[in-house]
Amino acid sequence: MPQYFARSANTIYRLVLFASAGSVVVVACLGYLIVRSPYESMQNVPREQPIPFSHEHHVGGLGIDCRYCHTTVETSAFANVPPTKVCMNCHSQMWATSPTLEPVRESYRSGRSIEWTRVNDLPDFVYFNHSIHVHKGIGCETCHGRVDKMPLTWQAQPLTMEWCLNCHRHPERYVRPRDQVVTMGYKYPPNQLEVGRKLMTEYHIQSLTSCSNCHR
Amino acid sequence: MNETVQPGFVPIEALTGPRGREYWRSLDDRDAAYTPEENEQFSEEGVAVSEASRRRFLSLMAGSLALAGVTGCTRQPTETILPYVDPPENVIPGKPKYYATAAPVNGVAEGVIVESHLGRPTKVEGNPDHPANLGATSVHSQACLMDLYDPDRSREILKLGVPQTWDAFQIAWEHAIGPLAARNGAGFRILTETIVSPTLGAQIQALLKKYPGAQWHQYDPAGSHSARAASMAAFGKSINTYYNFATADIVLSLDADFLACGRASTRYAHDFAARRRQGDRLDMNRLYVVESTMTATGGKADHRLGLPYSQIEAFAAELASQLSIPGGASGSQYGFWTTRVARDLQAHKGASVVITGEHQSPAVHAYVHAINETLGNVGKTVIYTAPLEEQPVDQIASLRQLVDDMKAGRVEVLLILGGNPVYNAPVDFQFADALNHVKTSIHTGLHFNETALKTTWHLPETHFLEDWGDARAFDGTVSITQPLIAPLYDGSHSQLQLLDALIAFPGRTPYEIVRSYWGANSGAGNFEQWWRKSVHDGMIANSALPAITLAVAKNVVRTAAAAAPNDSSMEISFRPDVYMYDGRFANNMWLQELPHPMTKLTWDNAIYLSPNTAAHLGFENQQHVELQLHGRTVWGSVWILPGQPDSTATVELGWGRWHSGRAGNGAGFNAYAVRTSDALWSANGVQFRKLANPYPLASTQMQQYMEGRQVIIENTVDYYKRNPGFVPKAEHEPEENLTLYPHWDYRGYAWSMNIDLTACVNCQACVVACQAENNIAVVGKEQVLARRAMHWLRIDTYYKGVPGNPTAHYAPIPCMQCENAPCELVCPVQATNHSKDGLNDMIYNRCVGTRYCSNNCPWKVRRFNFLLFQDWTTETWKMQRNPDVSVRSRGVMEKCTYCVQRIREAEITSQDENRFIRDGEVKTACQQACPTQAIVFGDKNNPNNRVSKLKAEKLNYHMFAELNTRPRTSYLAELRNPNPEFEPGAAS
Amino acid sequence: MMAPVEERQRHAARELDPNNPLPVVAPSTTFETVSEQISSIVLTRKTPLFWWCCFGFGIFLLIWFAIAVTYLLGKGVGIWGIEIPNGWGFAITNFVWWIGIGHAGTLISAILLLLNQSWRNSINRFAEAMTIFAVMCAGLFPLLHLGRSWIFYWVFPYPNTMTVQPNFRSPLVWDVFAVSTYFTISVLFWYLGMIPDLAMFRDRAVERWKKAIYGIMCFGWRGASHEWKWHQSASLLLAGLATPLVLSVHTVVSFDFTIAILPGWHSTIFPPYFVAGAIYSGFAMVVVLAIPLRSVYGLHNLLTVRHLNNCGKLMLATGLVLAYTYCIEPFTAWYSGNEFEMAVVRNRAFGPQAWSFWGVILLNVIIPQGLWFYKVRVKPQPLFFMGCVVLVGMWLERYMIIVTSLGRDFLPSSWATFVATFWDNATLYGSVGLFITLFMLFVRFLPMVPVAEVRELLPFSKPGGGTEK
Amino acid sequence: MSDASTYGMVAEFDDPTKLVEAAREMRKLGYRKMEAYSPYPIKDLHEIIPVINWVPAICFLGGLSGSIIAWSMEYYIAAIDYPINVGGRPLYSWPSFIPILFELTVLLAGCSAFFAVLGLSGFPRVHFPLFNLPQFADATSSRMFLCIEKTDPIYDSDLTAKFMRELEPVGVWEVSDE
Repeated sequence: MPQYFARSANTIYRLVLFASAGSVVVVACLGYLIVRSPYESMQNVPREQPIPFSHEHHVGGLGIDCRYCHTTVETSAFANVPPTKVCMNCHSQMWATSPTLEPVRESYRSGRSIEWTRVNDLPDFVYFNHSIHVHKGIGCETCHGRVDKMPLTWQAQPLTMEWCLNCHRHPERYVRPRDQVVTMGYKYPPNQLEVGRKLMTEYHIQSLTSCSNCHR
Repeated sequence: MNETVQPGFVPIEALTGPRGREYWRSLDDRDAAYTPEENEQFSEEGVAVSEASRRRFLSLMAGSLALAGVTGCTRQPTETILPYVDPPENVIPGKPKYYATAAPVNGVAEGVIVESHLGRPTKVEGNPDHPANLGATSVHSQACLMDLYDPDRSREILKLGVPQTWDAFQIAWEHAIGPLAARNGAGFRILTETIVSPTLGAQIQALLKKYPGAQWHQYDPAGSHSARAASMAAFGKSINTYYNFATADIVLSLDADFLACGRASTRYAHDFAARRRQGDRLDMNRLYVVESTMTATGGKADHRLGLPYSQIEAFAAELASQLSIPGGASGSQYGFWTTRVARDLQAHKGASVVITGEHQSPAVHAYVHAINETLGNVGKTVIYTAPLEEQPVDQIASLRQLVDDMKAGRVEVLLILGGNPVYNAPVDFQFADALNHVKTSIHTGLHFNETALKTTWHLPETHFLEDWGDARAFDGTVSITQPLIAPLYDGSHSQLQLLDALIAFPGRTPYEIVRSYWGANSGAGNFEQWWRKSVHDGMIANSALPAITLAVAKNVVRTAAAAAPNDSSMEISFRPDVYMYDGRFANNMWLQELPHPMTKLTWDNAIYLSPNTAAHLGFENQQHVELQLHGRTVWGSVWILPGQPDSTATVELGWGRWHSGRAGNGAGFNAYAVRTSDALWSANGVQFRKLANPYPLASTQMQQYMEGRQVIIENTVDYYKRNPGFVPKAEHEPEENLTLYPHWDYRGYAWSMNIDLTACVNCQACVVACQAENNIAVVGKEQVLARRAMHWLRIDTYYKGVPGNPTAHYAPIPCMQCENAPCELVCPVQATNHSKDGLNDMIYNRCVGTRYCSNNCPWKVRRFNFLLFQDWTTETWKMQRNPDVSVRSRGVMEKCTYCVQRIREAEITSQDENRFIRDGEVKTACQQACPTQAIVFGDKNNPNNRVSKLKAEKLNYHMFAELNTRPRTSYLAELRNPNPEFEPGAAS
Repeated sequence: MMAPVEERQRHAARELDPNNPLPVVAPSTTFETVSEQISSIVLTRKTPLFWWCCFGFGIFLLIWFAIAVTYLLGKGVGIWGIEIPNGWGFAITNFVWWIGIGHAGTLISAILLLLNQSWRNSINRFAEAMTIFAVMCAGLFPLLHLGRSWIFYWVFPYPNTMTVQPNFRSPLVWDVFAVSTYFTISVLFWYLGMIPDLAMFRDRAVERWKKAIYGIMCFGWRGASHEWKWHQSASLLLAGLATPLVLSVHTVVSFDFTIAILPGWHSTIFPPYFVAGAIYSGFAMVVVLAIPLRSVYGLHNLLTVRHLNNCGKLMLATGLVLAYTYCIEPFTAWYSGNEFEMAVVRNRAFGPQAWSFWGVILLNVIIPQGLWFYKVRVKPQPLFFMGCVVLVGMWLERYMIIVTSLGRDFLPSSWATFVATFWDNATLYGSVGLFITLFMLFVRFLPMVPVAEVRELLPFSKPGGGTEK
Repeated sequence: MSDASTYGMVAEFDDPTKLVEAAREMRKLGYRKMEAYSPYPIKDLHEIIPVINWVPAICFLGGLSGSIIAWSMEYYIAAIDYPINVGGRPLYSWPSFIPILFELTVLLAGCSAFFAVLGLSGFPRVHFPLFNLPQFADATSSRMFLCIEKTDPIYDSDLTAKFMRELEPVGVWEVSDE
């Protein structure tokens, strides 16, 4: 019987062909979705910290200004994490005995730093400068999100190059008055675009997209 | 360190109270032992240079996970942040601070300002106020960081190789010195190098007061022995001589490489170049060089005469007689030269300089004194002062006496403060053997070196960036050196601290010592204020030694002339290496890989022979030979050096160390092995024997002739006067707007550079500065041989004319930053392209490594990481890295970026202050280091900027303009000022 | 079933007689014999020792290749002799060489098809196979020569979070598209032609599993007249497309050099020069493969002396084109009056690597002149020798072009001479191993002669063309 | 004997001339639904058994789309998406866009031609009624077959077989699709 294939073979063969062709597409799309996913950018993941420090409480609750702790944000490329001393300014009185704060006191006694886990981390070949962004009226919130609503801090934005360029190409969409920089939950005016353009001229904001602006 | 010490570190930009000692304390605690976590701490706050994490990151990439590149930045490895517990005042994480101090270079101090990122000294710049360098730097002060962070530094007190404590040493000391104390310390000797630190000098004197029977010996292998002998002969006392080239119309150098190496060369080069530029270069000074080998200075000469070492004196004698100085030998061997030079010198009485090298014979030095006096230069261009040394002595005699006493068993306790006599003492002294006769020998030093191997005790010293001290500059100006970082290693002490402990245990801290000394000697009304100012400025105001006037003794030259060697056989001359000096820098990787000015050799010294002599001896270049001198031998490779006088070999000292560390061990050959006390600088009767096994030399430039190409355009000043527009337009150079594609127009800033070829003296300071600023890797001899050296900036040395006596020409080659960049066009992934301000950006993290850009670069300025060249593992080197520049890993192209990190920093600062960047506000590392200010950088869109003005000059030209790449880097053609009388037809 | 012995002898006797027009296929061949002859090689006959030797040798080299590549990826391209200024060395030389070899196949199947050269029919199948494997080898090198091979895909445009895309002005990107297109089209063309023969295997195979495999591979081809219709028109279209493609590929490869401003590279003569060279080496490879195959598998009746003769002639012709460009290069250099160009010409002839230049002249120009002789073209041994000579010569030519221009460009201070390392050679010979292995597998499992097309050549294949028996 | 499962009447020939003759004859007799099978293409059959050739059209469309995709991609990426100054060249430097334009055109044209053949011939189709006929195995090597399909309106087992036998075939069979 020289008929080597059952009639059904035709259908199966075709199915297999189309399936394999299709699977390639599917895999490609999946990969693409993954690299853009919060998983890849480690977005929205509250990070474990040695001390369960709550921005929600300190910023939202007590309304402490960002710059009280992150002192160098206006002057330096780097927005520093507060030294233990700054914590102790208050916590030598408040909650002076609370066990959760023991690591702070321990650090202050021993002089060994508290090991915080980094939340917003750019690749090491990217050079970001806080002072200039703050100076040009880019709100903390724009990149760090509603910190005042974060019991444990997480990364609010993807921090991908695409995301950076988004703003660098159209600063007018995101710029806000300097005095509003540290405001949380700032409401952009309905005519943000023209306001933005006005601020751009006022603050001499250029759209910087040259590679060496961030990569050196 | 305990509470009572560690005072104010006075930052250059702000005078602040004596604070921040906690900061240093905390540093100190950390520095004690290095664990990666500690480095995390430093690096983390210092913005992006989190080395460990970058290492992880890059290894991740190297691990080639597909997604790594899909996003360009993969999932970040978890990093930790370690904030200060109690922050030091006025330290802003992410902003570097600058402190003034002074670096010891060639035995004298050079004022420097050190950039510090959170307590890590990362870059050395010159101190603009300091007379020794006026803001520029020498290669040595640039490279001193490599010594500070040298992983091979000795870390702990050792007795016969066994770790000991500081207290244990004290007890041992008491044991050793106890019996001698009864005899006023007879049998106790101190051996130091030349001491130019007032405080240290005082300390030694104090120690000697405690032990009157003790003796102080000094030995510096590359010290100014001849100069001292000559001044003793000429003036009956030892003096210090320095020169003022700013007002010297005529300079005659008798074997002095004063522009590129040696004491105060940075200042000299600065003044010389300034004088050369005078009056739009039309009123140029003239440089005659008579020398025994080809040096960078010789290459700059308007007239150069190569003579064997011994003949320099004959020349000097003839010149003296031409100037009718009694005692001048009226030969006519060099009549053609001497007559004309003499005439030229006489025409510029009081405005000329005759200078000779430290390594020349006392006789020549004597002649030079006499000639300068006759020409009335003394007090004008030649300044005599009291000696810089605390106690000038005949060091050879001093050492000989010590050695004799040691051999005779008259020395029981020997304290060797620094130095390395076992390695560099005259070989006939057999210092090592002599050491065996000493019961207790103590050696202090940065490294556990050859001498430390032989002594019973070794004490690690602190680096000058780690401790307090002071030192004199070439003109006597005193600098108080302040530490930038607490000592990296607990075991280390400064010489001051040690001596103080020996005088009265436990002794004071260096800070107290220096402060108390000056408290007694400053003579200032308000000492606190004086102190703060001096420390802040990096020098003590008008502390330069006053000029003195002396008369040269009548018979000096005759007596000197008597001692003229006269031997026709092959001659050898020694000189301290341009970079290794006397060998102390042997383990400094930057200096090891720094190409020598005239040969471009790295990682080796060589036996320099003239083309004729080599041919006559039947040597190819790099022939491995055995050098024999009076029964002693060393092995080395021959380098055929254009301009080297015939029948004389020149070798550099300071190589062939066998216990210096990973870099220095076995690099080059040890010329000290044939150097005897009676022939310190030159000897006769050297012979060579060919060796079978080859020993290749790693040069970064194998082709030193221009092949008739228009690389360096040069001409004489006279010619320039007659036709100012002589600089030719390159053949086939297209018209400005002869193009199908419209030119990109650059609004705002347009960064560009201009390099003055007349000014460049090939000192290579820019090359090291670039390396330090941009985290450029050291690749090692193998890779240099494979033509993979990584220097972004190089100085090409070309020879012109007859190989016997050519002229040399220098061209610093950075990236030309072409507007029509050929490299960008061919990059498949846009890893290199143009920024808005016209910079030729190179984005390392985008590079896939096709090397096409390098192929297409006419200047071949691009450098490729063929292997993993960066050292990812050595903790101390991580501390040196500049946090503002990415550290490149394997498989990535890199190149000069005009120090874009500095440009961007300046942009941000100016924007924060709502202004434009001022001219000269951004200095590239090379520009900042350059002693002659040959490199000028700025925004060419603003016609008032210096760079724009220079580019407007008639001498301005672009290398290979015919390629129409429109480089941003342009050159000023080289001008020389030869004496018309040297023209063949001219009347003699 | 082979043709009877005396028949072969008669045939052989005729082959060497130039006055006699040579038949493309030996007269004795019939539908049945040719079908049996080809299918038996794969389906029934015992695998000859020759095959095992070649295959073993291929595998041996392939293992070397694996080692070399592993070491390369672990250590970096620094294990090769490349440096600054010689940023490209063996890798790109090999790439251009392989790509060049990969030209004959498509040329034969496409251009000769359009030119209606019926003699092509019996050799085009393995020539195309050779093309595909050569392009595979070629395609590896641009990947391997990257400093960071693992992100090679950045040269493809695709949506990414960097929003940075390839630079379409760079010849390297053109290369990526050219080579991948060329590869794809060649594979399709090759496979399309193979479908009827796979069907034949299906029908002639004895074991059921073989029937199954070939059955699947041939999609169920039956030889219905409409299938043939579409099949032929597709072949014709592919041929039409492949013709400009085959010319474009090496042109684009030559752009890698001409777009650069380097003296010795930046020259308008390169595209034709490269294409000629490619065909030259391609045909060299064809004869080097054809001659052993035909004797081992007794294909004298299909791969006749006529084929050898024509290949020889083509080699001679393209070789002369090359000779011409070798002469014209110095001329243009001199005529342009460009000092750098002239320096390169001098350097090639008398510089430190002059041996490569004179080697090229000897191997590519002087020795191949022997092809003027009829006997050299039709006698297997000398022709085989010529093939080898040209292959070596063409590799050397690419080497010469790359290192002599890079090593001594504009600025004398950066001049240096390229020195190959052990690993350079390991990768080169390793890639040869890859090629041999793949080709041997092809010979063993696929129809190396397009039987269907040979049938058309048989005298009685045309209706009314007389009967078979 | 003809039944539901019958596929058609098949005649085997050992000579292209006879096959072509036979095909012509049968067509004269009014048969339309017929198909000839041969181990190599026989031009004459194409007139006798006509079929519309879509391949060139599909190929052209493929090529056209290739050019459009290539050009628009290059223009968008180089000039719109991220306009980068590369070596001072204009953003839209069309001469450098040509090679890729060409390559993509060829690529898509070629692929569409290939898949057109598969599609039009209804491939893959590994099960086919005629494979039931043992002799049909020679169709790919040396023999030719002519098949009148049962779907032909004037198909009649006996009559068709009778006609066919007159065409001096090697043999005639009725093939069923079982």
